[in-house]
Amino acid sequence: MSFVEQAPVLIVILPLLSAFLVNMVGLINRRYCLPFAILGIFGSFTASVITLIRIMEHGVIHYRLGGWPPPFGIEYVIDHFNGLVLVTVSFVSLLAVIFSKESIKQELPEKIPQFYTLFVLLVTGLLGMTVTGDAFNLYVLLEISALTGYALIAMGDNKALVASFNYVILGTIGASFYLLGVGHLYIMTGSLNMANLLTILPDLYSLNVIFIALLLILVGTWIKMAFFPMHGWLPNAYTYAPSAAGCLVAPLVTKVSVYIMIRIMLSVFSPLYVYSVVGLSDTIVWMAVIAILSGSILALAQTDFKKMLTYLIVAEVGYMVGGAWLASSSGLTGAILHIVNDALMTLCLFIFAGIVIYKRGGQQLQDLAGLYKKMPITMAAFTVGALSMIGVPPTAGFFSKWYLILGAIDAGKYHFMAALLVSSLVNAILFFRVIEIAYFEPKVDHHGGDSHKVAIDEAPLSMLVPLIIVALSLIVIGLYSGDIVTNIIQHSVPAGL
Amino acid sequence: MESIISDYNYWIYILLMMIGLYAMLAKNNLVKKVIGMSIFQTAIIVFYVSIGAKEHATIPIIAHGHGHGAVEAAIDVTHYANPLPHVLMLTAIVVSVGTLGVALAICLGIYRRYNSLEEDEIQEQLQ
Amino acid sequence: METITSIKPLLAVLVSLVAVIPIVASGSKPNLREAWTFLAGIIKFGLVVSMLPLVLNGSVIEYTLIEVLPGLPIQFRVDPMGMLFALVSSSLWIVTSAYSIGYMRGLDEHSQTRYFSFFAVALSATIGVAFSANLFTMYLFYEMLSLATYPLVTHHQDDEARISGRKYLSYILGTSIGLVLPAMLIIYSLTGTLDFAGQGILSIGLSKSTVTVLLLMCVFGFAKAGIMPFHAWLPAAMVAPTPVSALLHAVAVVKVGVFSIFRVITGIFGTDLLLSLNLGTVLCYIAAFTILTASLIALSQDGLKRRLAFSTIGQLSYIILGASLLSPKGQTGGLMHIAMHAFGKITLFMCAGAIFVATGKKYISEMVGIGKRMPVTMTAFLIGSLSVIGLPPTGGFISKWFLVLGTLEADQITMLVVLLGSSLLNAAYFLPVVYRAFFCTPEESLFEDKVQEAPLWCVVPLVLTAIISVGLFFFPQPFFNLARLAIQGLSGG
Amino acid sequence: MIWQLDLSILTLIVICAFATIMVKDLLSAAIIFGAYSFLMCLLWTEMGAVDVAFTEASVGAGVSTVLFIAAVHQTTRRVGFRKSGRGLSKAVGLVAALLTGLVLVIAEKDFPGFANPFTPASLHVSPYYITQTLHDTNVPNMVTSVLADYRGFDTMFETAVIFTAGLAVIAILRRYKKDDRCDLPDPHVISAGYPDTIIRFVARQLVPFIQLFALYVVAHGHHSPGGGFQGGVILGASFILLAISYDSRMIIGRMSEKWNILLGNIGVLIYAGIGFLCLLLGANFLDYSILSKVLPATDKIMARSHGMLGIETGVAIAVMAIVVSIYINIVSCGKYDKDE
Repeated sequence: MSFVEQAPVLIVILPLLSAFLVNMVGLINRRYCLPFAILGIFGSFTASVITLIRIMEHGVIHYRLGGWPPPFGIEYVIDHFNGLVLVTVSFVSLLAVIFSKESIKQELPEKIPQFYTLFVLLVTGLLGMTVTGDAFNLYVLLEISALTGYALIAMGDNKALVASFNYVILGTIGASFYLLGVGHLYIMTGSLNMANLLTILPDLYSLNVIFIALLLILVGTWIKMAFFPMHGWLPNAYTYAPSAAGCLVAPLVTKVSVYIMIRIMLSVFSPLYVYSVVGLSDTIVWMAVIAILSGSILALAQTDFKKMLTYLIVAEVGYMVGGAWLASSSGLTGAILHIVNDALMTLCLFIFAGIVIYKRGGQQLQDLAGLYKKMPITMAAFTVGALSMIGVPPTAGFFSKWYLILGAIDAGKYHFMAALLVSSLVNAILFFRVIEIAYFEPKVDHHGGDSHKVAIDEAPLSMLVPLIIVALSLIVIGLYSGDIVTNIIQHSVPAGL
Repeated sequence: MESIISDYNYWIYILLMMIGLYAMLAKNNLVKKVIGMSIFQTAIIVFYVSIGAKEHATIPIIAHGHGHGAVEAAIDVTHYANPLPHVLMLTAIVVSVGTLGVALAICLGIYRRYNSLEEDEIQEQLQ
Repeated sequence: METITSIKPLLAVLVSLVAVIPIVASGSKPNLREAWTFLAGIIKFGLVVSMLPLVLNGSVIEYTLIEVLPGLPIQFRVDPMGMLFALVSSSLWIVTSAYSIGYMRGLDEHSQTRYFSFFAVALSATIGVAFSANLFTMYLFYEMLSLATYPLVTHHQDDEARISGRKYLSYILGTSIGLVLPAMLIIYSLTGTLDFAGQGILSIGLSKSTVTVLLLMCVFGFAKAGIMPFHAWLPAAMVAPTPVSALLHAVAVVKVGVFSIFRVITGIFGTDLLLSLNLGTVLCYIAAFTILTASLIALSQDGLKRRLAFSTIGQLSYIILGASLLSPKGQTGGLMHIAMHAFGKITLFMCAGAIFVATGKKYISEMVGIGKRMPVTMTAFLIGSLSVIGLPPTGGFISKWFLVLGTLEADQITMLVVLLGSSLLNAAYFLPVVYRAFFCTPEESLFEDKVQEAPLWCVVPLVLTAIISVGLFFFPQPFFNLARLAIQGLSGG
Repeated sequence: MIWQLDLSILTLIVICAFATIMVKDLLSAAIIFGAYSFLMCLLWTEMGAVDVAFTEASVGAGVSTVLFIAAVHQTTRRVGFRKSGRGLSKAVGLVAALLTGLVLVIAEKDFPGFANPFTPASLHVSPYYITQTLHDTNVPNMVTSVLADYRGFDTMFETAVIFTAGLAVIAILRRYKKDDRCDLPDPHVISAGYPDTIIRFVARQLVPFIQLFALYVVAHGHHSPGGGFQGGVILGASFILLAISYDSRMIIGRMSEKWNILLGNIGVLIYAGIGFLCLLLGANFLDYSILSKVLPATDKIMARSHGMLGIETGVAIAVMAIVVSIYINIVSCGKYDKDE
């Protein structure tokens, strides 16, 4: 067996196997859980990186599971797009699992084995959804990630249970709509393989049923990604989840759903169909505008720091959906780049929130008071994340916003550009409010001199290191976004746009 | 007559879907919502299995007597129901029972903390 | 015109950024910490000066750091215009650092390490703006400067600082995100480039309304230039410690604003395009309005720093006016005014700070008779005032002279009147201060005999800048040559 | 297919669905839902989907109903009246349902006729399975061969889904400490039911037969309806039967939590492990044909058949353990009787 050749399947299998190992060693001693979880995710990360490099050298990789040729068997298809998303997902999970060590000891000391098993299974589900080229296989993994997500969120406090229940109901509706959409495609074509569907469908473009299949899949993924106004489940679920779970769920679940939407748009239906044949672009971009504005405004109204972040996720989803539907190559590039950037930004902010909860025991804005003195390194990393959310160069967030706005201009959709700018300004207000609280309070003497010092009290290294890494990666990715776009994303954006 | 029957199966799945969706969104009781969810999921199963049905076809198991590799040529495709939707729906059933288990577990957790299964009463306590 | 590739511009930008590390590391040893600041300042100045001969010979130094977006690199280019600005900022940083030591220690301020660190970052950003080769790089450093100066403006961390900080950021960030960013993207979308070119990049047959909208977005978007109505942050930001006001709000921050506008007008829109669309006059009137209004408001201010702030707002618009005249002489004058005003105004700010350190007084009405107690400081103040008013024998006269010539060259008689009128107003709000400081009866004097000059660290720098202000009247060549070369480059290229 | 039968079953199904939503007593709702599932099971059989019917019978009509009843037992039978916001949520539900219905009806217009043997779904892809299953895998039950081989990767994750669900239930409900933070009344102790000798005796006698049948279902899945999943559920059901007729403590005594979890893991690991073994031997993941290298006296085709048997066993073990685990956790509300 060659590791490189089998890497596509190992991306998913290594975390899957490690999930069971984590669970079993947890029966012996729960301290053994974390190393196995890290090992599994790290293996997956390595495999993802190897795969991405191979794609950049040799092009799209196909992997037949069970050796069966498509469309009879299930096939993994990895191109530049999902190669990039795979690396992002595994990288974010790796940082999140390292972060979880101390946090989970504090919040859920008794359920460590269950937590890590579910955690790794969620990662498996997300990676599996990203890597597959089969519409039904995607559904199964969607459900794995959904079930683990429900459980991880429900492990939080009392409010988390209610939030999780709403998530179960809406999440099931979303997944079922997706399945129903796939069913509509199946009844008309007899195939479940995405590439196969892409070749069969053009003959059927004139039928209503194909349009409705697209609609069902879109609504399904929109519910999963909390696209306004289908976002009802998200804020509470992510706010009250255990912080370690939040660090995994919040950055990735919505982003992978966006990936699915774009994948279905491009690889099952064609750009020609989604942008030209069905006249949905205008409507959806308007919906995205509303999503961005409502998310931003609702975020302004929050006093709970984590809840504020969750509304920002709702707004960011609007960015990506809007970008994907601008029907311009810059817009699509921006949406894809934003999947990567937003995952990292959200991770940065949620790790920060986790550290605050760990240290201060609360997540209200007022709990952040005076943090610049006490935790300068944490706050520096947070500031980078915040600037990225606002879109200040050279952080990553600026560049995806750049492409999105450029796409809006190219497509002549100036209302989308305006929404992006307004959201940037709102983000600036939101984060400078946070920074102000952390910078000013509690009150210090004006002229106390340097003798007046507050003891520095940083979080444990296992929390701090992931935060620093993700903050640095935001800058590095920002600086190299030109390379990422030309070498990776450009290959995934259809030429005709 | 035949056309009505052919529609009938699909009509029913749509009807079940609507019942389930309504229950999930409009019902106040959490267990009722969960029941709605199960109905919703079975509706999809009805849809898929209906795709696989063929008139005058038998179950998708090749009758005994067909030896190994000997008589493949004789297998008539229209003679057997389409097995693929069945396989997919086996998976879907498993998924739905998994979701059911988790949903009920959450319901129990909620009941233990709020002493109620009614959504409005829980919301009241949350505020 | 020769183009040389050299890493020096990057080093010049980075040196103060890197200096933050030793500054923070030696936070507990103030003397060592300040030594690092000086070292960085001197290296930076040295790097800038070492490039001066090349630039004066007509060469351009370029360095491309990384191509962040296709066709849109982070790129530095040292040309005469950037050189002029970099020279002013980097030389004044050294002076201000010395002054900062006197001021901050004199008042026993808290968090001095943070103060010096962000000061260094702000300088990096300033030089970055000066050396930017395209609008994108400039925007990057512009934003970096906005953020790096926030902790400086709010240094006192009290309620007043909080409110001012909010105002500062909302004006600066609001305009840059809300106006400059979209303008930049639209320009990029239209032309596919953001490079500063001699004759602009927008002469591609756009409609007048498009160009007008873009121009206004850029001019108002760079709110650091303090064009009304986006000027209110500047007086508010005066809550900062005086060295911050001195360097950042007389030199670095505000000049970054006008410099950016200057760059955009010449390098993106291009003089010819604006002339052909007759948009220069519009800008002239905007600038003229700000000049006169700010001067009038300055008259009514009692807080010395606030009066200086409004004076700055007016003077900044001189530079904008110079650029908008779209005539070689006027633009030369505008560019030179960046330098001349910087030296004059920094002297005034440092004087205000020295008075505060020595007496704790902030208001002009409290300063009657102070000239007798602090003669050196107040003499420097007089020189600074003359320079800002534009009277010989100070550098301010030279730049104003060219501005006046520019108005004639451009046939803008109204602007000539505005310039002269505002000079009178300048005189009206500065000279009484000096007069009352020196000429009063002993009974009127509000100061005891024991009031002394501020510490040496404070006084020496302001004397130095005052001397330079006078010196520039007699030897304006370095800046004049740079400005001339810059303007030649525009028409020649 | 008999359309009269089809029609009447469907009508009954709709009636049941209405009833279970409308009825005011949750226990009744659970029972009616059981009937609904059973009717579904008849419908599947009638449409020729015997494997689906088998699964529906064991899962839908069996385990689901038991879980519902257990949950209702732990909470309340009462369905209250909504006091506030009734109109809004009803309106939302109604609009969503009608909109979905409308859209689906429009789509339905384009469907090829029901039970038509010449629809795209019957002409593309699926004929391959029907004609090639014997040739490729020597498994006459094509549902099994598609499930465990052609689309075996789906099934592996299907098993992972059920494992996840079991673990999720533990993660949500399980309480290890005696004094946890919750101050609401402790759950009903289900073991405190009255002992009924007849029921206990009959259940006890039945269990071995049920388990034997379950093993047959697993082992004979290649040739008849059934397979790992159905067999596993039946195995689990046999334990649940004991737990109901005696008390859950008895099951926990025989299948401790640790063992349960371990079995669940082992089951899925057998599946994933066989797949991984194929990979180690040099083929793609889950390509059983390579197993002929290690299995004595098997050609590639038989290796596929044996591979499927192996993974079916794994599925059965995992499903059994998880079904029991879910039941115990729900019925004891996470606080095993044994802990007290």
